This record gives sequence, C-alpha cells and structure tokens, in this order.
Amino acid sequence: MHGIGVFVCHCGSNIAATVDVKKVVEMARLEPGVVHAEEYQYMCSEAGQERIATAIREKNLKGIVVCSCSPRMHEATFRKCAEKAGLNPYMVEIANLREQCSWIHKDIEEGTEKAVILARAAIAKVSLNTSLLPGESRVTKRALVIGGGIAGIQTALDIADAGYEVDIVEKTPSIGGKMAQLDKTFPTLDCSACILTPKMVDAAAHERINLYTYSEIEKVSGFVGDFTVDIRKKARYVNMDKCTGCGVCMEKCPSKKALSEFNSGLNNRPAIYTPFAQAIPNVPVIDPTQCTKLKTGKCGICERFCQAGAIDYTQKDEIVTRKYGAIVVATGFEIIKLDNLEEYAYSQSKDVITSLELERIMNAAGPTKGHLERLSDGKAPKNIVFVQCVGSRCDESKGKPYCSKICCMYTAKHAMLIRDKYPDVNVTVFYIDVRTPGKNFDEFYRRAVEEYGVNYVKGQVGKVAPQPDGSLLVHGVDLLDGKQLKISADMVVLAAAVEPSPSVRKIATMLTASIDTNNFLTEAHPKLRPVESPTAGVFLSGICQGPKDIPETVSQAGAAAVKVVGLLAKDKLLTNPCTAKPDELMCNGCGSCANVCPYGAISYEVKEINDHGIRENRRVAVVNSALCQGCGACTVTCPSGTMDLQGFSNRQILAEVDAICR
Amino acid sequence: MKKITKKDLAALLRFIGENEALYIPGRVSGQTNYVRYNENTDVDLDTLKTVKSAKEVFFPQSETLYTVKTEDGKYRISQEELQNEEFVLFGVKACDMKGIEVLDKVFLSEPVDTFYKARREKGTIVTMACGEPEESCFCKVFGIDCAEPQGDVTLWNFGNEYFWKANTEKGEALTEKCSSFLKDGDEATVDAIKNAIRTVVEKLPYMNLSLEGWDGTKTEEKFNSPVWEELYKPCLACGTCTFVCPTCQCYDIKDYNTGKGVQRYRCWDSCMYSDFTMMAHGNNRTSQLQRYRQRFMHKLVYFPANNDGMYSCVGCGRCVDKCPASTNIVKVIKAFQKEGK
Amino acid sequence: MEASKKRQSEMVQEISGTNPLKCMKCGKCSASCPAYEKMDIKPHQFVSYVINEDVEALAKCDSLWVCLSCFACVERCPRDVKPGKIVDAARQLAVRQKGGSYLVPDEIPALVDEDLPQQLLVSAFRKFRR
Amino acid sequence: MSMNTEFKPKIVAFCCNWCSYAGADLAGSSRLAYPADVKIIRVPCSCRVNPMFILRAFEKGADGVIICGCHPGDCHYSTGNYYARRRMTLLFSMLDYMGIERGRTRVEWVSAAEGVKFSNTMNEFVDAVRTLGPNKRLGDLRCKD
Amino acid sequence: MKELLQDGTVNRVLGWKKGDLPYNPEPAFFKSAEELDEFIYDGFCGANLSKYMIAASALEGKTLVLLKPCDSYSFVQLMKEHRVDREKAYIIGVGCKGKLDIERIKAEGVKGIESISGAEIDGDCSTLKIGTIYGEKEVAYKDAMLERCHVCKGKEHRIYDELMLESADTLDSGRFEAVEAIENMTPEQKFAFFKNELSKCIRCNACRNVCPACSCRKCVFDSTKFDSAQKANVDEFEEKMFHIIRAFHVAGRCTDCGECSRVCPQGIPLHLFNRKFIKDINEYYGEYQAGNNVEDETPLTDFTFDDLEPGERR
Repeated sequence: MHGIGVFVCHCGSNIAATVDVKKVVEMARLEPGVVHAEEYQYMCSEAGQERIATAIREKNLKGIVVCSCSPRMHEATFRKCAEKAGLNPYMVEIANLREQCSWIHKDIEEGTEKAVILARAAIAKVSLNTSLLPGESRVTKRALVIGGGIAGIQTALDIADAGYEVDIVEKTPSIGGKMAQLDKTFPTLDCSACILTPKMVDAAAHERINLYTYSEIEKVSGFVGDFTVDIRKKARYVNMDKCTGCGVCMEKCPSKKALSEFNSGLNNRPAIYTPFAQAIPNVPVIDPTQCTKLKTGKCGICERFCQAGAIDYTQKDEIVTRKYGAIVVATGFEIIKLDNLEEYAYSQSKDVITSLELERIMNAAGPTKGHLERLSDGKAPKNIVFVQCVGSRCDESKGKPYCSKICCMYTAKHAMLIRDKYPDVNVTVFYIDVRTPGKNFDEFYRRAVEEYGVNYVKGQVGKVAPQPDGSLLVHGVDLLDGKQLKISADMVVLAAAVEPSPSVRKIATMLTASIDTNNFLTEAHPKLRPVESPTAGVFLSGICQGPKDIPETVSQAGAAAVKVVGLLAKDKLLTNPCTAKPDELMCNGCGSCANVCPYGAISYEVKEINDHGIRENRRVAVVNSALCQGCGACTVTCPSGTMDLQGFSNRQILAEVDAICR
Repeated sequence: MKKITKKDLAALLRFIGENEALYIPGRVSGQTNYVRYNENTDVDLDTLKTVKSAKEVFFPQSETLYTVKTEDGKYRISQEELQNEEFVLFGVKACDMKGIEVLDKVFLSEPVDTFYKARREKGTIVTMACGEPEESCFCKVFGIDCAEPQGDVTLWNFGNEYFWKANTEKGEALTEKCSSFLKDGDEATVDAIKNAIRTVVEKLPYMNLSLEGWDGTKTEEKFNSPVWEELYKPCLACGTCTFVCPTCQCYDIKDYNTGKGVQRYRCWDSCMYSDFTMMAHGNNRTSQLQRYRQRFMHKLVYFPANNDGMYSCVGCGRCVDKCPASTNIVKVIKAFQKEGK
Repeated sequence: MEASKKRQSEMVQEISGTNPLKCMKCGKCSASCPAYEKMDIKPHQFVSYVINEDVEALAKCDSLWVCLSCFACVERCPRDVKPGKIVDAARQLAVRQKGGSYLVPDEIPALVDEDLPQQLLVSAFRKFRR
Repeated sequence: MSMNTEFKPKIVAFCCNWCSYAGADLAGSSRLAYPADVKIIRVPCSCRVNPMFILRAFEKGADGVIICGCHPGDCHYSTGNYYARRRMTLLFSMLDYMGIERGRTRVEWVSAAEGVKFSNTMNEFVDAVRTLGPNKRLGDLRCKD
Repeated sequence: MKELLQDGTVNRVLGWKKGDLPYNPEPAFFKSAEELDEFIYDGFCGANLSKYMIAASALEGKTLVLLKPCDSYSFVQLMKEHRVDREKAYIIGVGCKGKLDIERIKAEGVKGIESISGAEIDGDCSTLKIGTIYGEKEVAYKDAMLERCHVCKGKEHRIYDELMLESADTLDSGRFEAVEAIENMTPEQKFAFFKNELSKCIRCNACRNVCPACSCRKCVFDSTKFDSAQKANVDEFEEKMFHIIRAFHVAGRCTDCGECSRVCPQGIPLHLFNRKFIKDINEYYGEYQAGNNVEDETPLTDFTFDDLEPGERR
C-alpha cells in the first residue's frame, strides 16, 4: 500500500529519553509505502492529533502508524482522530514504543534499534490493513433475570423502575429464594420475611415485571442485544388465572408425605402445595411425583374441593419463546452435601443440623413453630455446639477451597438469638478464624461474646460421637489453652459451606458464560467489571458470582441492573468488525471451525458457489459477525486457511513476523 | 576404446572430483539420485534409474535468477552468475541422455536460456549402457538404443571392468585427463555386450508398444477423443510424473522475500497442478482432465509437431514406476491403440 | 547448622509426602487425637515444628512413641496436611539416628494380630524396635 | 562468555491482547527490564497463533518464539487458550522429535497483573535462547545473509 | 457387483482395473458390466479409494466402492468432515491379506518382472513367485508387504453395506516402534535423520494429493493467503515447513492409512510424522483413532481443563 504516514511521539521524555525519535522517523521514511513521517512531543494532545489529521488530509494518507504508548491506552484516540480526518479508523496501527520499549530499556542505541523494528512491523501490518466497518445490531428492550431470589428480585425491580420490561424465571413455584427461608438477618436482626416480602410483592405487582415461576431456561441463542430464549413453564396442574389462593386444596390433599423443600426437609408438605404461606404467586403446584391422581388416576380430591375450578390434571409443560436484550444470572446457592464429612455425624443423628435447618427451627413458621427443640425427641437442648468452616477452606477432596464468607456472621447471630431467648442454654462455637469485615460486623460478633456470653473456642471439632443416651459427644480442641475438649452436647449446628446452585452449569453453557473451577460464574474483570460476564450482554447478580451476604447481594444486584439499563438504553449496538471471515471458494465445509467457536457464531449453508466458472452446490461456513468476538480459534483450526480474521489476518501477522525477523 | 577395472573406479572418481565438480548417482537414505560427489558419497552405478533424472544437473529443480536488495531505501539488483567452471556428469543412461537432447531443443533455441547453455557448455557427460533393462523401460519405442548411449564418453559395464569410449572432443579431453587410470580395451567385447543388451531389450513387455498415429498430426482428433475422460480419473494431480521425467521442462518464476530483499528464482512446475499457467483472469485449464491431457498431448503431439518429429518422451519408464495411481504414458498410448482398433 | 535443620525438615516432608504449608491451623488433628493427653508435642504442633525447621525437637519428644498411628488426624484434616504422616516421618528419622533393633524378624509372626490394619502394623514395627 | 554476550538473538513473542499484552504493558509501566531482543506481536488470543506463524518466524531468522496467553480458565474468549495449549503441545513435541532445540519455543500464561512474571519469563527465555546460540536447524538459508 | 450395476442400485463401481504390468492396477470407475471384466482385486490394489469418493459424491446416483478395512476408517473420517455423502455410496467392505509394495520386491534385487503369482486375494498369500526376464524369483509375501500392513489396524470394517472376502492377520510389529526409536535418539541424531530423509523430497505433492485427510479444495501451500505458496525445495527449511504443517493439519484426522509413505517417489517414511502426532494424542489426551466413528470429538478441536502444558510429559 502506498500512502502511509508515520507519527512518532516523544511522550515528553517518556519515549524520547531512551529512543532517538528523529532516527525512528528517518528510518520509517525508508520503508516501502511510507510517504510521510514526523515526530511530535505529545501525539495524543489536541495539537498532536491535529497534525495527524492535517497530514491525512493534505497527503491523502491511506493508512497511519502512530509510534507511541500502548494501543490499550490510545488506540481508540487515534482511531477517532483518523475517522474525523476522513480515514477509516481501522487503517490505524500503533507501535508500542513506550510500555514495550523506552520504559524497559536504558541504552539509547538499543532502544532506538528496537523502536525502529517495532515501527517497521506496524508499517508492514498497516500496509495490509483494509477498511472495516462495524456492523450494527438492534437491542431488544427487555431483560431476562434468571433466578427469583433477593438478587434476582432486586435486579428486576431496579431495571423495571428505570423503565424497561423484565422477566424473572424462577425454577421453584415461588420467588423469594433462600432469603425467604431465613429467620433473622445480621447484623441488625431484622426479620428476614419482613424485609423481603414487600419486595416480592413489589416485583409481582410491577407493571413491567413478568414472573415465570416454576419455569426453567431451555435454550438460549442469539447475542448481546438480541437473545432468544426458550423458557419451559412446567405444568402446575393449577390454572393460575382461576386459582384464588384459598389453600383448601392443600388442606384436603391426602398425600402429605413429601418433604418440605422450604423447611429444608424437616417436615412434610402435601402433593399440592405452595412452598410457604407468603408465596408469590400464591398459586399452588401439584408435585407429579407425589400426586395420587397423576400417578394412578384415582383421587381427584383437590379438584372436588376447589371452588374456583382451577385444578387441571391435563396441563402440560409449555415452551415460551421470548426475546431479550440482556440476561442477568442470579441463580444463587445451595448448601453443600456433607457426605465427605462423616465425622460430624450429620447423617447419623437428627440433632446434628445445618445452619439453614436451624433457621427453619428458629422461625415461627417453621416445623417447630419457632421453639428451639431437638428434632430427635422434641426436648429443649441445654448445650449447643456450633462448628464453623464445615466444608469451607478445605482441600478439594473434602470440600470447597474457598471461605463461604457468611458463616461467621450467621453463627454469631444464631448464638446470640439462642442466648437471648434461652439464657440457660450453653452455646459453644468452635472456630478457626472469626472473619467479620463489614459495617457493624465485628461489633456484632463482640456483642455475642461480651453481652450474650457465647463461648468461642479457637480450634476445630475432630469428631461428633452420638452417645447411647441420645447426647452428642463433641471432640474438640482449645488451641489457645492447649487442651483437648470433650463436650457433651444436645445439639450440634454445622456451618456448612455454600456452593453455586448446581443448575448454573447448564445455564452457563447455554449462555457461553464461563465458570470457574468451583462453578462460580467468572466476571469480565475481577475488579473493574465485577458484575459482567465475559460474554457480552450477560450480567451477574448474587452468589452465582461468589459467596456474599444480603447487603452485598443487593448492591451487586443494583450494579448489574445499571449495566443492563445502560445496555437497553441504546437503540443499536456497534459490533466489533474484527471478526472471522471465510473465503467461500476455498471452504471444505468440514465443520472443524464451528467445533472450536465459543460463541456458536459459525454455521454451515449449502450454497451455489461459482468457482472460476464451475458452479456447484457446496456446504460452506458462514460467520454471524454479530456473534463473532474475533478470537481467531477458527482460523487456526481451518487447514486450508479459508477462515481469516479481519484486522489480524494471516498476512498481516506474517508481515509483522517478517518485519521483526528482518 | 579404453577400459578401467572396477576397483580403480573409486580412485578415478576421486581424481575427477578433486579437480572439478562431479555429479554422479549416489545413494541417500535408500534412494539413488544425482549428487555432487565428495569423499563420503555412496556411489551407486548399479541402480538402473535414479529417481530424478539427470536433467537436474543442467536444469536444477530451482535456481536463483537474480537478487534485489534494498540499501538505504534504494534497490540494488545483482544477477546470479552463470556456470563458469567445468564439471563432469557421470553415469547417464541412454534415455536421460536423450532427455537432455530434448531439453536442448527447448533451451538452446531462441530465445536461448543462458543459464542452461552455460551449464551445457561446461559439462562433460559420461554415459553408461544399461546392463539390465527393466520391465518399465521402453526407450526402444522412441528409437533409443540403450546399448549405445550418446554423450561425451560412453561406458559399458562388463564383469570387473568398465569399457570406456570417447565420442566427442570433450570426451577425448576427459579421457586424456584420466589416462593414467585407463587401459586399452577391445571393440569386440563391447560389441558382444551391446548385442546381449539388445537381446534383453527385445524381451521387455513394452517392446510391442506402437506409436502409430502419434506423428504430430491429427491434433484435434486426439484432443477431442473421449478416451481422456476415463484415463484421467485415477490421476491425483500430483507432480510426481513431471518431476521424475527427464524431459519435462516447464518452470515457474517466483519471488522469495528474504527480509532484506527479494530473490527471483525459477523452479520446476507441473502441468498437473491447478495453478499451472495461472493468469490474472484465472486458469485456462480448469479441470484435471484438461491438465492431464495437456501433459500427454505435449509429449506425443505438440512437441513432435514443432520439433521435426522428436517426441518429448524418452521411454525411461520413471512415471510408470512412480505414479501413485499407476496411470502413465504407456497406458495412454495403449488406450488410443485400443480405441483405434 | 541452619542447612542441616532445613535438610531435616525437607526430609520429613519428603518421607511423609506432605506439605505443612497447607495447614490453616484449625487444630482438627488435635481435636481428633485419642492420645492427645499423653503427648508432649501435640499433633497440630508437629506441623508448625516442621515449618519452623525444628525437627530435632520432634525426634526427641515422647509423642513419637505415644502416637497410636490411628491416622484419625490424617483422615480428618481438612487441608490434606496429614499430621500423622509427619509424626510417622519424624519417628523414622529418630529410628534412623539411633539404629539398632530389638525385634528379630522371626519373633514377629507370633505378635501379629490378623485383624490389625496393615498400616498400623508397619507403624508399630517402626515404633517398637528401639 | 564473550560469545554469548555478543550474540543478540531475535525473539518473537506472540501476546494475547487481553492478558499477556497487558502484562507486558504492566512490566513496562513498572519499568521491569527485559532484553530488547524481544519483539511483541499482538494477537487477540493465543488461539490465533497459527503454527505457520511460528515456523515462519524461524524461517525468516528468529532464534526463539514464545507464545503468551491468559491463564487456562481466564481466557477472554473462555476457551481459546485451551485450544492453543493442545496445538502448541503437539507442535513443540514434533519440533523436539525432529531434533529442533526445545528451548527455542515456549508457551507461558501471563495475566494482565503479572508484569513481574512477564519480565522474568522474557529474561529467562532470552537467556535460554542465548545459551542455545543462533538458530541453525530451522531457518531458511536465503534469509541468513 | 455386476448385478447391482445392472439393476440400477448403483450407477458405477469404483474399484481397481488390471494394470499393464503384473503390479500396477489403477483406481477406476466402471460403468458397465462389460467394463468390469477388467476389474481386479489383488495384493497390489493398495490405493485407498475413499479419496476418490469425494469426487464421486458430487456425481449423479450411487457409487459402489470397495473399501479395505483400513480404507473404511478414511471413509468414516471423511463422512465426519462432510466431504463424502454416505447416501451416495454403496460400500462393499473387501477383505485384505496385506498389500504389497513393489519397491520392496525390487529392493530384493528383482528386475525385469514379467509375471507375479501368489498375490491373488483368494490365495494363501505366503509366497510370491515372480517371473522375470532374468529368471524366476521368489519373495515371501510378508517381506513384500507395505509398512502399514505390518502395523495393521485390524480386519474390522468401520462402515459397509456388504462384506466380501476373507482378511488375514498381518500385524507383526509395534505401531509406534519406529517413532519411539527416533524419540530415543539424541537431538543431533534426530535432526540428522530427518534432514537426510527430507533432503530427498521433491515437493511433488503426491503425499498430500493421495491423502484422504488432505482434501482441502485449496491447500495452504497452493494459496496466496499465507504467502506460503512454494513449489520447489529451494531450501531444506521448506520441506520441514511443508511436512510439519501437513502433519499438523491432519493431526487428529489422520487415520494412519499409510498412503503418503506408499506413494512417495523418494521413499520418505512420511508416516513417521503422522504417527508421532497419533502417539502424542494417545498419550496426552487418551486413545484416539480417527475414523473410528463420526461422533468422537477430534482431539484438536477439543480440550480438558487439565490438559498438560506444552513441553510437559505425562
């Protein structure tokens, strides 16, 4: 290409101190195609940009090379500058003389020599650049929130309040999530339901929020701004429009053996049920694995008692296809299985419980109506032992390597509540470290110790041994006293680790959003883009991204909502033009490129191809440039070189290689 | 007529090789090709056919023509020097010798190829009669007598000796130079050797191959024959036949970017390749059938038509031996023969 | 001197196949140990002794011969540090230093209880041959 | 010793845009020196590096080629570096099999935060290539003069 | 075959046609029962006809194709890559008792061959009796077999509509022995070995063009997209480039059919490249045989999170 301009920046003395800028200009002039070369103190300054623009106009430059700082810093600046001067922004290349040359080399001669080579490589590349135009894609002004817990509800409310439609897809029959199961919340001891229920009602009543409860994501296609999602609405066997939520059906249902999911399996629920009294929507579902009518065809009691005529045993799953501009993942967490931690005797004794189970026991609407009692014999416990870090901070073979973050605080809460309500109960907490970073958190923990007399012991529990008399012998250690402890307890509460909801794996795959080794969703940048997934248009809210408590979840939910609103506020999105581009004439249609594409951007079509006069139908690869992110995996997989990457083409990179090795 | 005992041959070769470049069939990893002689060369005069023919000594597979370099933004062109030293090519069989004559027709007629011409002038060719012709040989069909090859010097292999006869001035000069290694030999023995070879040749399976109808005429008829449609089908479009052929003379001229400049070089090309004669507008032969046909039409029709009936096939049988799909010029000739009946 | 201390600590790590740096000092090993009361150096301390390169103290302590090699600590350690293996390794070092053996191979079969776990048996031999 | 200090190897480093190129920038802004022999080519992802590029570099006279990408699991394009890892594993194994010095090729995962690692890696790599001396086994003679 | 051709089930037969020498049958399409008189299938029919099925898939109607067990792997691999149309093929899986290498026979000093008996597929395939103009010769069938038959993948066809003829066990050496031998060399020896072998390469592209995996419409070495179009071996680098890249492009797709080594006019053991990749893939990513089925993920378009790092050994 003829008509290349080279602009070498001094960057004050940042570059000029170790690179002989004049020499770079002089050497650049000798390169084929270069018609203009100059230097300036600060190319990125207004005056510097003006010089570039002037040169482009006056010398009718076809491509420019700016030898300056990292392209990560000012590539966008110079592209804009070129565009203003009438040059396609993709006809700009940057030679990184600052970060990758002048700042790391001390010797002027050495620095200059390298700078010349870097400039040469950029010139070689730009001479093969082609004008690229970003494509445009439309934005569907609706968001999808996957998960109806506090994270999902808050995100949805914030988006809806900003004026955009939101759908919430929740797999259980009601929104509310784990927070609905909690009794009180730290560090203020508010009643969880009291602060959550109004939000649930708000979400249900919001004109721009649409709830898909008892529903799951079936399929996701499309890309940022234009996702198409299939939602499976599972058969409720209850007509939502007719049901009045009177609850007679649940009373009358003869099949009451199912374990209540909401009460952590501590008591039973009928086959037709709402998870809890304040469920939203307040419409029951029939559990087909429990319902006698659905299993054997006999029964039908609920139908008889339903005055609204809402029962419909013939309902089938329904697939709804909806379009969205953005998707928020808020799939939440579960408590880990304790199979690998048998020493705590969780499976052997009913009186060894998890903290979440304790929440239900403490809750007035729970299986014990809020009375603290042993599940084995209903007696009031006198000695309770709490064990921290059960399955958290563990070797991979035992549990999770991470800290679950919320346990220290909720254990302090539980201990405090028990001592408050039952002052005669001895509470011992075995801890490894007490971690309380957060506003009023350490104060809260100190109150548990100082005001409520909770006995904190530094040391882990080795074993919980159920005794013949029904008590539990806890083998622990007090590392500070250097004493082994054997405590006879009536109840042991395990602070079991949290893990991302198992459903997230499937969802992440559908969204092509990446997950880490612990199944937490990966953020686009751990610090600077913590609520975005690396996949454009997919955002993260709540524990699906990493362990967090309620206030953190709510603030992250809001942050995700803002990101979504920022996206939905746009009418059109510009797509990156540096995408893969196949040469139809050469394509074998073998399918290997689609195999490595992380975005599903490649498909195959049978097309009539005119290959130098030979017309035939061939299967060829087609790239959806709106989906393609330009990684280039396909270009290397393709043996014939049919696939090339615009902006980083084979010939461009080879030209750089040649220039460097010259 | 001279002769040399086989045990003296090594010394002779060393003697020649010390004074000038010597190209001779040598074995590298199981295959025999012409190699530049040095002390470590595994000389192999027993293998009847080298994989590549002797043509590459005069017309190398690739050679640089000139180099362009940039210095301070200016271009400097330096032409490749012509062959300026004498050399000896040793052990050429009759078919390859004839092949060189075919190349002479192409490269020594106007416009003369100076690179080729210089090599021909500086080279002395020592040919060798074929001891044991093989089943794929059919040089006799093209009127070549493998018992008495041309060249500057001709050798006959007999028992413990090679008989040596100079045919040209260059040959005499080489004989003179090597005289200390040579003794006098008798014509009669050589005549007997020749007769023995000719008797064997008569027994070869391809001896009855007829070139009737391949006289450089009936171009259209041959070109349009339906026979090609079946003949080309096994062809894989590789360049094996062309690259082992002693007469194929097509080349491509390409540029190589050395980073410091450009080297313009020429290299053998094959009419079997899809980019052969590729031009800006595309290719004038778009199918393998056309490419396949081109090769044989050139050898058997176009070349004789333009060169007083000289075929550009010498019956060496290398393509018969080496074609991966076992298609070859003999099968082409036979197919037309059959069609003619 | 320093070097030999370091070497000893490395030896313990090598023999035991453990990485003491993985320890998060939870004390679960000591909580699990049935011989805790009789030990002068407690199981969790074994780990820090190795980290602090004081294997000599370990080689002299009584705990080596008190440890039952029940491996409860190994089994329960949440970080896979295996304190029991460290005790075992320190014991080996001690035995190597002392040399000599009171048990004659021929006497062994009579002493063996068929139901004993193999690992315990091996540990026992190491322990009681001083 | 004098030989080794005389020899200035040509090193081509392919760095992915999101992690390693940023890591190199960080090395730069932290003033962590590494030899000027290293020249970086920016590619979107380590999976963009075609074996042809690597061989081409050697052909044209490079003495060493290093590919840097995001750590496995951290790829900006989620899976690119996993493909790159397999490709390079096989390619390097083949080069080794053909008697090309193993030390001339390397893959290193460098995150945007690992300026120190970038600099250390380059120092080590250049040292290793210097010890091996000029690339004689894999290079086109025409590019040598 | 004649019947299938006559009743219109297939439009043509892709098989081998008798050669004009005892050992050079050529791949051929037969369109009539009459033409089939020239059909032959014996020990010299080494050509892998799967490659020809790419072109045949574009033809009208069905093609009856004869595939040896090892050829059937290539066909499956080509199906996987959408290069052949299963619907357009009627596959007769033919038995195989090992295919012969005329070069090996000639290396035994056999010249002037007039006739060969003992290569018939229905014979016992133990000894070849060769009539030459210089007298009778005998060569053991085993000694004349192609390298690939000594490491035979087995008698099973991966795909067929019909089976014909018996196969024989010919496996008698380790598939990776030669590769291991090279791996155990010093770098200097390795380099010398390959330099010696590759210096013979004449860039005729026979290996590429015969290869069922190298079925690109336009090879990178013929295209201008990489500035890699080269014809001649101007420098030894080029051969390395060509053969490394070719092996890399077919890595995970090469079924190890051995055609490249069979056709090389210079006798370069090209399978040593492909087999190195196969060995590495097996060792690093688990046993994999290209062409086994159409479902398996090709190793180079697949990964696991804990794949080993370049240069690491397992």
